Amino acid sequence: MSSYLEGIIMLSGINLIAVLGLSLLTGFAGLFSFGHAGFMAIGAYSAAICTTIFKLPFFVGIAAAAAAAAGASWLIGRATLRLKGDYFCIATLGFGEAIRLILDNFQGLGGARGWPGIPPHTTLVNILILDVIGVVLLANLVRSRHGRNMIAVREEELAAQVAGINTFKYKMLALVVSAAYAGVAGALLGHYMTFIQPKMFSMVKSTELTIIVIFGGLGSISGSVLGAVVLTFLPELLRAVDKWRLVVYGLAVIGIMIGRPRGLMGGFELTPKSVRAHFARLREAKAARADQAAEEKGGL
Amino acid sequence: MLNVENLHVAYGGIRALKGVSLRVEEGEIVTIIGANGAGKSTLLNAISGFLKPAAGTMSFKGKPLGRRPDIIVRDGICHVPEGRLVFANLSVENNLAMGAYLRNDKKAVAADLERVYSLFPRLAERSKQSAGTLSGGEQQMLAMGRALMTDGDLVLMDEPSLGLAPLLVQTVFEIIGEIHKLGKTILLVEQNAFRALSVADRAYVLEQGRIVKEGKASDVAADPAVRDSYLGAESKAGG
Amino acid sequence: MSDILQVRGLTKRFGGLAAVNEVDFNVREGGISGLIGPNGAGKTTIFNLITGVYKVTSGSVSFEGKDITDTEPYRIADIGITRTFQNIRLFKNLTVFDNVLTACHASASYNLADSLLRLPRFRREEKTLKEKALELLSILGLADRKDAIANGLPYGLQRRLEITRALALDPRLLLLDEPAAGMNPDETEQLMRLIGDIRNRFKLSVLVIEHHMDLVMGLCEHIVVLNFGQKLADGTPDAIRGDKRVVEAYLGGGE
Amino acid sequence: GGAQKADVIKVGWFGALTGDQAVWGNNEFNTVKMLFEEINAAGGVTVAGKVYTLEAVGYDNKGDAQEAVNVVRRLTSQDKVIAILGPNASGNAIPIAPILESAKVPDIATVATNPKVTVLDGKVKPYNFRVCFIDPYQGAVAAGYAYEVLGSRKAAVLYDVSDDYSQGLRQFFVENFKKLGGEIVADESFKSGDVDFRPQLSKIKSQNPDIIFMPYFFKEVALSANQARELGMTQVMMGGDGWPSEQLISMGGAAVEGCYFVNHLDYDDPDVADYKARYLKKYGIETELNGYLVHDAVLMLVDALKRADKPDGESVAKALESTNIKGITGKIAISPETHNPEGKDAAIIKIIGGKYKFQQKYAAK
Amino acid sequence: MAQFLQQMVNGLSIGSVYALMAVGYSLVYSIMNFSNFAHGGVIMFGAYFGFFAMTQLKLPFPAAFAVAFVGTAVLAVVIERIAYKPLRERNAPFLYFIISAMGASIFLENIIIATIGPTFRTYPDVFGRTSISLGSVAIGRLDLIMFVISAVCLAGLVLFIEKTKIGRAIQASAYNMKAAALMGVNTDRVVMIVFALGGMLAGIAGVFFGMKYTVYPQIGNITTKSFVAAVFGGLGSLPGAVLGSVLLGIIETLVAGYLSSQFRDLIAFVILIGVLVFRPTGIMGKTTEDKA
Ligand SMILES: Nc1ncnc2c1ncn2[C@@H]1O[C@H](COP(=O)(O)OP(=O)(O)OP(=O)(O)O)[C@@H](O)[C@H]1O
Ligand SMILES: Nc1ncnc2c1ncn2[C@@H]1O[C@H](COP(=O)(O)OP(=O)(O)OP(=O)(O)O)[C@@H](O)[C@H]1O
Ligand SMILES: [Mg+2]
Ligand SMILES: [Mg+2]
Repeated sequence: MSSYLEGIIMLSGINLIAVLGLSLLTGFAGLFSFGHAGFMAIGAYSAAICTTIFKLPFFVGIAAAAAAAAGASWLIGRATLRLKGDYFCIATLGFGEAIRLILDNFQGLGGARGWPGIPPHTTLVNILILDVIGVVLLANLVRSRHGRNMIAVREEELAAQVAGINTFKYKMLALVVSAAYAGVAGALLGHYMTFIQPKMFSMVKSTELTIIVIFGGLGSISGSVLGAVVLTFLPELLRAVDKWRLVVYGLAVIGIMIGRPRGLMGGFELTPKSVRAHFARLREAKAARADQAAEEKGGL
Repeated sequence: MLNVENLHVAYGGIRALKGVSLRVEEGEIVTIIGANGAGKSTLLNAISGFLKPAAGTMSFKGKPLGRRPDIIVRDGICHVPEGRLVFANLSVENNLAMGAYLRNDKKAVAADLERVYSLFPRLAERSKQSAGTLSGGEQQMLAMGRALMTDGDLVLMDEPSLGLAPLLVQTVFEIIGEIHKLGKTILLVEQNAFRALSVADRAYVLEQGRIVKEGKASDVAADPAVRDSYLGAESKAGG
Repeated sequence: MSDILQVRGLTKRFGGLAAVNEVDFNVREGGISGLIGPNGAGKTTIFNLITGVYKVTSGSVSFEGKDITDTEPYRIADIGITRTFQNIRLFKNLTVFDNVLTACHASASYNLADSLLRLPRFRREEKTLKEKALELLSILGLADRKDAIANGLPYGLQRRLEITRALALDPRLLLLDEPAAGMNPDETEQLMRLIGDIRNRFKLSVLVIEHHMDLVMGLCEHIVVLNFGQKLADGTPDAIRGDKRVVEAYLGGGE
Repeated sequence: GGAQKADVIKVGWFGALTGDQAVWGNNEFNTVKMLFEEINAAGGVTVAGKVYTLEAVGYDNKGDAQEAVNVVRRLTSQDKVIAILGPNASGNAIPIAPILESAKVPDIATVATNPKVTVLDGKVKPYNFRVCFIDPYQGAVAAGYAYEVLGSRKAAVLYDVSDDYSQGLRQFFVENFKKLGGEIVADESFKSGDVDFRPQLSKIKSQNPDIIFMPYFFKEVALSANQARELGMTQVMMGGDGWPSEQLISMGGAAVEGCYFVNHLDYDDPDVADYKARYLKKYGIETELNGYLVHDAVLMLVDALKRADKPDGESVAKALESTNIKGITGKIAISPETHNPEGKDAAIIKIIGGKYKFQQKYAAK
Repeated sequence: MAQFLQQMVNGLSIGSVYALMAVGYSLVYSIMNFSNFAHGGVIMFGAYFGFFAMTQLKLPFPAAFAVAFVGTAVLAVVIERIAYKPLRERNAPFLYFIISAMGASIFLENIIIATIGPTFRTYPDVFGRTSISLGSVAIGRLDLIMFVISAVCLAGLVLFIEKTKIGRAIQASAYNMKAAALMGVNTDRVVMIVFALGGMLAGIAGVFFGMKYTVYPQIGNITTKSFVAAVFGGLGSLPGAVLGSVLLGIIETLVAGYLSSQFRDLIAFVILIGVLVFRPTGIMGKTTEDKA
């Protein structure tokens, strides 16, 4: 495999982890975050501290990244999770920018000039292992009572409350888990690039992640997987068109939103069972259409 | 006045109306009764342009029905929707003003406003309150009042007595009577079939998307099958 | 029979408006009580106050002898009170089964680690949850619709689903806000029977808001009447039917 | 025709063609394409006795580090280039080092002035080179000139806290100015993307410095200079190599009159003027600073190619280590220890009458 | 003291830029209930329209100004038709609108870069760069004009929405399109009017932004700040958008002037969160309890 292809696969694998986390938050719990790159930054720097300064093994760095991002998200959640919709959105946006500003000013870790010399621990193998773990854990989570409670919060908050669901707690859980995923992604990214710089975790990165989640389809893990792969590869495929690349990218985003009502895989989960059910539904719908057509003719 | 022929409507794969034909003559009160989910609201929504029929034709005052809801309103059909749909962010007063959106003669509008307030004194009391905080019943009154303000010729009413206290249910039916006396034609959908049949001239029975019975209201009310499944205790007690 | 719920001096103001004003009443344990009154009398507001959706302006609510005034809504459900809404609030895009299954969550105790790793406890309890949800659905007659999306259900079935969801929490007190709204008399009658059955089967107490007098009079053992936020009367159906003030303010002369 | 078709050597370029750094990226890539055309038209390059033409393969990375890595992977493994020109941002040049190393392809960065681009933890990176001088040097030049030549004793600094270049220059200016005995009376910052600097400027104004050091790019320089003048500030302003651009004059106008900046070259030099004119003729717009540097990067590459044993990355990298040429930005003598052009004089430019007037060469002590 | 007064003037000036951007943004929000991230792109186009009208078409300022805001009104309507209308017609959740808007904003920024290039452009001098001095406090002439124009736009807009029939139809449609259609409102046209108005405001903001600062493809990014300001002031409330903008401008200025310019945005953010914790719907947002 060429190093180029390998690189893109690695990046989509890394993106995927962050996207999975955000998918839990946005797709399942219905919260919209503009600051996820901030959690990635926390993860990247925490992991780099572990491996570069303290010379600890990589997996310790990854665990530290997850823990640090989760901890930060818990704090920020305490302050902002009671806010609704766009108000929460703004709070996360502010958070993401604030993290970046702190890192920019913190010369101990390189400040805005960045931190080179991080060991290249990230490999295709450890990315793929973490991807699989990430997907399995997330799938397990959303199909448990905890996951269902998050979905209930998204669907109808008041009814969820009255059904005995502590909506604050479940929003927090979704936020913390998704931040931990973002932290892990940050750790992987840092050790893939061997260099981290606050700039890498800008709001553009956060919006990119959100676009992937929605592009893939809200509430669909397989959609997120597909979205992460497609949208990491798409800009690379568009390299040939040079500066028109982002023009096409923008159009593609609009196109999918208006062309695919629920994202690439919205509401649909790719499992053997669902595929069978889908075909069964298709057959039924076809039969129903034929039925209806016959009747309309008869009625005239 | 209104003619519906062989109307088919579907929600995605679910077929809600399967060839409904009906007509409403000028000056009539026509009622449609049917169980939950029979397709009554679907029928009214199709008439007022919110649902695109899969097949069928509709005409109003001899002309084919317009395509968009606002054009249909302009032609003189107004719709009191199921679930009220009052403008929660506007005051009661402004909700009523919205009713008169298409009208330009200020005097007549003012007179209609007076009449609405006298029909529903509660609305006059709450004229400055934002409609979203009204109680369920108050919102229903507002929805009726707002429809009166549009001054259409044909009024479609979707379960106007829904969620109203008995006293008000009585009032609502009185109001339907009054609106009718003002020369308006009414197509009424009601669960309270007993009441509906008693004010209506003619009636249709809708079952699972099909008209299964039609006729003079009194005949329909007397039909044993209808009595059994739609009129319930009230008719049994009354009859 | 003791009282499961006691409401004392309950008041709620919205700006200058006292939507509920110094209301006292009790709900009997194991009984079906009715809460009636003209539109805007404050019935729904009382439900909102009991279930913690609104903050009480003054007064208190106690349940089984314990003060529960201003408890968070989700805690109220744990304590044993659940409700339905006047404007149906289902988890619209989920299936009927998932609506109920979600509400069953409190019957399981597996933790986050159990679910992430699918430990035996998760499997065991999840199986019980699913069985419980299915059982409830079949008791309430929704079993054949279990895979339908809640939003597309006919109105009546949506109401029924809301009740099922409330029952999934094993309440001891069930609050129903206009369960028969939008039903025809026949369906209303079925609903009446259903509510009676539920009470007997699940051994719970019911407080129901309704405008269908057949249902209220036929079902309730005890009725509280509100008017303009205040309690107007309180008693057996017969007493209420005979109360001149109630007839005047609510029932109407014709009936 | 019997002319034998020459073999092609592919050279990569990358930088920002989109995003907020696009001005510089477009300028660089245009220059590379223009020079390659000229070289090919003049017969190409002879490597180890064989004639080759040059082909530029360029990609946009939006100024994004992650994309820089993708692009370099692509250039090395897919397009099989033998050398890469660019990028202009240090943050993009640093993370590509391991990939260059494993692909054995040298890179000549243009305006990446962070020391860590070529040297990390005291070790030189074998495949990273650059054509510009580095931040510590530029900072020292600016501080020295301000203190010793302009006689400033109280300096204020305004910098872009989220930009690596700006932060680096600020740091070395402040260190050197203090070492010389000067005082930093205000040390204010803004964030990339900001357009209003009056709060910071008002604060600086209240400290009444002799000089304001503004180590950032011309857009912000023009905006902040205009705003400072609007606030009635008359101080001399000074900056680094982010300043020079035709657009600085058109946007800054009178506000930047009489100000100084540290530059890589003297605009009045005939070689410089020649390139400038060629660029204007071909593209119809003025070149930017990046164009001069990538111009010299191309010279460096061509020189290395001529001296290389084989037209491959490893040999070119080896040849680059002993570069000693004269470019339009001055003498370029690459040090094998640092891969930086050592002893490159800085040019001090003053803006007079809307023109860049060369003042003197200045080397920091 | 002089510095304090100057800082207040600075804050007001920055605030009025945010305000001009935030009002159009907030207007669209109030009816469509989603954050129209393409607004920044439209503002950027406004700046270019005005610039080219003055430099290429050699129009006098008032004409160029008109070209700009008519152009952006059309642009905003076109974006609505292409990127939002199909979503509106199938009642897509607000997230889809936001993503579509982001797509549009990426498109707008990059189409400029790809066609006319990324260079910075400077407006010809219209109002003069000199400022009016009051003691030691300098007030920019352009700032004053902008301040007046923002105030006039806002007042006009509020009157239009509160007092006219179409305004009421806009409010009604904002709440429920279906119900508005039942009253005979052509909701499609209402949406068009709202986008045209929002676009016009964007054009005005763009021209002033371009004159005050400069014209470049990334102008849209600055609207993030006005987005924050609008939320801070209370989403969907036009006076709130203005108040939020001015407050944000002043807070930022005072933080930069007296606390730390390094941490300006951080401190401003903490203040913002503090306000939202106590007023979860912003300063002027309605705080009604959800009616259950
Ligand atoms: N938005 C929708 N999506 C899918 N199915 C729908 C939708 N709305 C209605 N239906 C289905 O269409 C059928 C007819 O519904 P409709 O609302 O017209 O009934 P109705 O007679 O008005 O009943 P009700 O008395 O409950 O108001 C029902 O089976 C219902 O489930
Ligand atoms: N959030 C609120 N803000 C302001 N006023 C409110 C609010 N909620 C309810 N009200 C007012 O309180 C009064 C009681 O309302 P409530 O919904 O409790 O009535 P109700 O008895 O349930 O009536 P209905 O039978 O019509 O549902 C009404 O006048 C209503 O306008
Ligand atoms: Mg209906
Ligand atoms: Mg109620």
